[in-house]
Amino acid sequence: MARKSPSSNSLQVRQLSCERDGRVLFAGLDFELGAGQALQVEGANGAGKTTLLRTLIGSAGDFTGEIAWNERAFPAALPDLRAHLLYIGHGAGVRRGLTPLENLAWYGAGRGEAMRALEQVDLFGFEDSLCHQLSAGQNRRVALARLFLPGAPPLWILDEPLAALDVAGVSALQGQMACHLSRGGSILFTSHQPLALAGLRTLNLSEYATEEPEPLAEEGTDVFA
Amino acid sequence: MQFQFDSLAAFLHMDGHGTFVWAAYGVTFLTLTALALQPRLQRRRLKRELERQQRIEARRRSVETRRTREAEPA
Amino acid sequence: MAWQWFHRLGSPRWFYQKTSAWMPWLALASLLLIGAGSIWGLGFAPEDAKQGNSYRIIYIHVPAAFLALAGYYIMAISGAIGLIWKMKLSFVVMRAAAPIGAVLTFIALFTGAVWGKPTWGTYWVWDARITSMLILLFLYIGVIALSRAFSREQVADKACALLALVGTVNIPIIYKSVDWWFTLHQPATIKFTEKSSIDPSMFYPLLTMVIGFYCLYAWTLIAHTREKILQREWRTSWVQQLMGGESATESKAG
Amino acid sequence: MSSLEQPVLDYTPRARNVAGFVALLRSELLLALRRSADIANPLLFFVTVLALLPLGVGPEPDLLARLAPGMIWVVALLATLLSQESLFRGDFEDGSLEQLALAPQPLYFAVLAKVSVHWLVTGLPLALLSPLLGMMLNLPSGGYLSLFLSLLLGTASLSLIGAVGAALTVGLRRAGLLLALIVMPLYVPVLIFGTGAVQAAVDGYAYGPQLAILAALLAGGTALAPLAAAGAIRISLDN
Repeated sequence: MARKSPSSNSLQVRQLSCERDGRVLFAGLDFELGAGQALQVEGANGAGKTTLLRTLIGSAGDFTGEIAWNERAFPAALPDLRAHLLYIGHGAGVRRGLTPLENLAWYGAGRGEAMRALEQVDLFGFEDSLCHQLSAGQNRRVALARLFLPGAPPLWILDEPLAALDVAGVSALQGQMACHLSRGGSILFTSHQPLALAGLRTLNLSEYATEEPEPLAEEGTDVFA
Repeated sequence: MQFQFDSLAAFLHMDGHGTFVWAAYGVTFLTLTALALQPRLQRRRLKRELERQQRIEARRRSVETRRTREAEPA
Repeated sequence: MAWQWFHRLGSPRWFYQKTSAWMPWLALASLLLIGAGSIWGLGFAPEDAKQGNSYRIIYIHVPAAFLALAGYYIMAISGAIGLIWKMKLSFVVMRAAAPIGAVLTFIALFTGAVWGKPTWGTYWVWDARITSMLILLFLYIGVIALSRAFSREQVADKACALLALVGTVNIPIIYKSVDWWFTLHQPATIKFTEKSSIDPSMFYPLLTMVIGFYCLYAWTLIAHTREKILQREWRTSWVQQLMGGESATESKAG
Repeated sequence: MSSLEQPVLDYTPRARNVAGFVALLRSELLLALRRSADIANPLLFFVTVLALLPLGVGPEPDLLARLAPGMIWVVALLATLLSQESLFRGDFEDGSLEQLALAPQPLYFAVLAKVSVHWLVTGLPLALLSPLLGMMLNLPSGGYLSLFLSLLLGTASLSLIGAVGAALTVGLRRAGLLLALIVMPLYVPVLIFGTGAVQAAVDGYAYGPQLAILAALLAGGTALAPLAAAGAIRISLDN
């Protein structure tokens, strides 16, 4: 599985502002995520954490400002970013009708790699049972098993990855994240729990929220964004 | 070009087809006027909605000012 | 200059102010044209040799049928502009055009049915034109139902725009297949609104009515769009000013 | 069919679209075969409704013979519509539809794979079962082959058009009725030429042209419908 050297990948965000249902969630957001860096996005519920992540992967439509991947701006750079992206959103992305092994094969993993990955997320013995028989927590761990596959893509964008994990699971995930960073990968994730990762930067989205929902703009929204 | 019917009654009767013709014209113009007046109704509903919004805003702001005033002397 | 105009067209406030001036003239024009056309058609145009006076319904049936179909294309085109250039204003125009088009299709169907009674003795005739018009009504109802189903306006706009585009691609196919189906089961009676060479004395009132209906359509579409703009932009200061100002004048006048 | 060897969301730049499509087709088929209820429901609906027809209109053979082509086709259309809603719903709820939308392979192939499996699981069995229903409704002997062929081609177009409706309403909760409302007008041409083919065969005329038009509708649908459905999926995901 040849892959471009991960060290060169970088995601830059300049003066990003996202709007949802006519309300500006945050504005003037700037940050950069280079190789080997991790960024934790915090903020109150409704501050737009999920909207930020979905905007970065191109699922959410309208934003103002600039997002660049390897110095190429969106939307031209979007396909390239997606080719190097591993995204785990609220929905686990695990198909209920398949077994964990088949799900991981669906994501391009060999049988042996998948078995080892499932072991590390404490799903040993559940490899061949159908996912709709597993609990929601177990299904999320099947999704997280994708992080333990050897050929995982360099850029990880994870929405609340620690939600369904017990203490052992959290430490295993922390270890895997650290290993990914050491190999030059980059991680952007949202979480309420603090995570002990070397060089972890945090970003509080509430600081970028517009103070109080004052009317959008004198001129009205310039819709021709 | 001159008026086709000799009297108003004949005009209404239209040798038997009058009911159909006037029914068609009546319903058409009724629906069209209803369609044309609809924006005016929506405008009135929006104004009531805005006033209700401003009243809620005003009440919320007054509650906040009262709460901050109570907090200060403590 | 054209590009700049197109860009400014995107701002709802600019559209609202610009159209305030046009509205009275457009309303006047449509009232005059429709008034004159119907009086002309009802009273002064000669009656039809075969159908007698019942054919006078043509002066509202044909314009309504024209606009019902044209209205769908107008809705689909404004939806497409919204999807391609992400212009919210054109989405608003699309959402306003849907109910207007549906009402016009209903009028076309109703007047067609009432016209069918004296001509064929039954209200409903499975004629090619009328059947295609019925399917067009279902297409409109589909778009309106979809627009009501979403909680978020932005998603509803895009979904309706896409459905309208899919509908536009299918309309010619539907019309042709219904025509084929009608000729297959051709009853012995004459075709409903055949394009027989209509002589001038009937053509001019019809032309006046068609132009009048187009003006009325434009006026109604702009009026509905303006209302929807106010509903969507109620948070902005220019709308609250406008509404505030209006209630002030009303309270003064009331 | 034990397990999937071929990776579906292959991240290496060399991911070939066709390989992705074949792997997706296989995983969809695997999923569909495991949900056997989804296969049986449309067929049971098809048989029971057509069995009710004589109870409704009376058992006279010549009346049933006149009604048979149209009724079989209308009920087949309703049966496909019935099973259309679940096309994307399962994947939408567990998040794999979003993963498909993010995959390097274009969404067109994912939709095409899903629709082909949906056709294999509902359209094909309906077409295979239709001669049996034809006998039940006293369909004249000339019409059986054209019934089978027209349903074979027609149900594929119905699945494709229905996929657009399913994609538009996947984000909504009770979308069954809305889906029917949206796609019903779009089904009209397929229904007209489908029943036309069977009627022509029954009356002893050549039904080749009708089948040709059905095939043309299918070709147009295969090219355009997945694109519209892919666009609709991206819109619904943003809900």
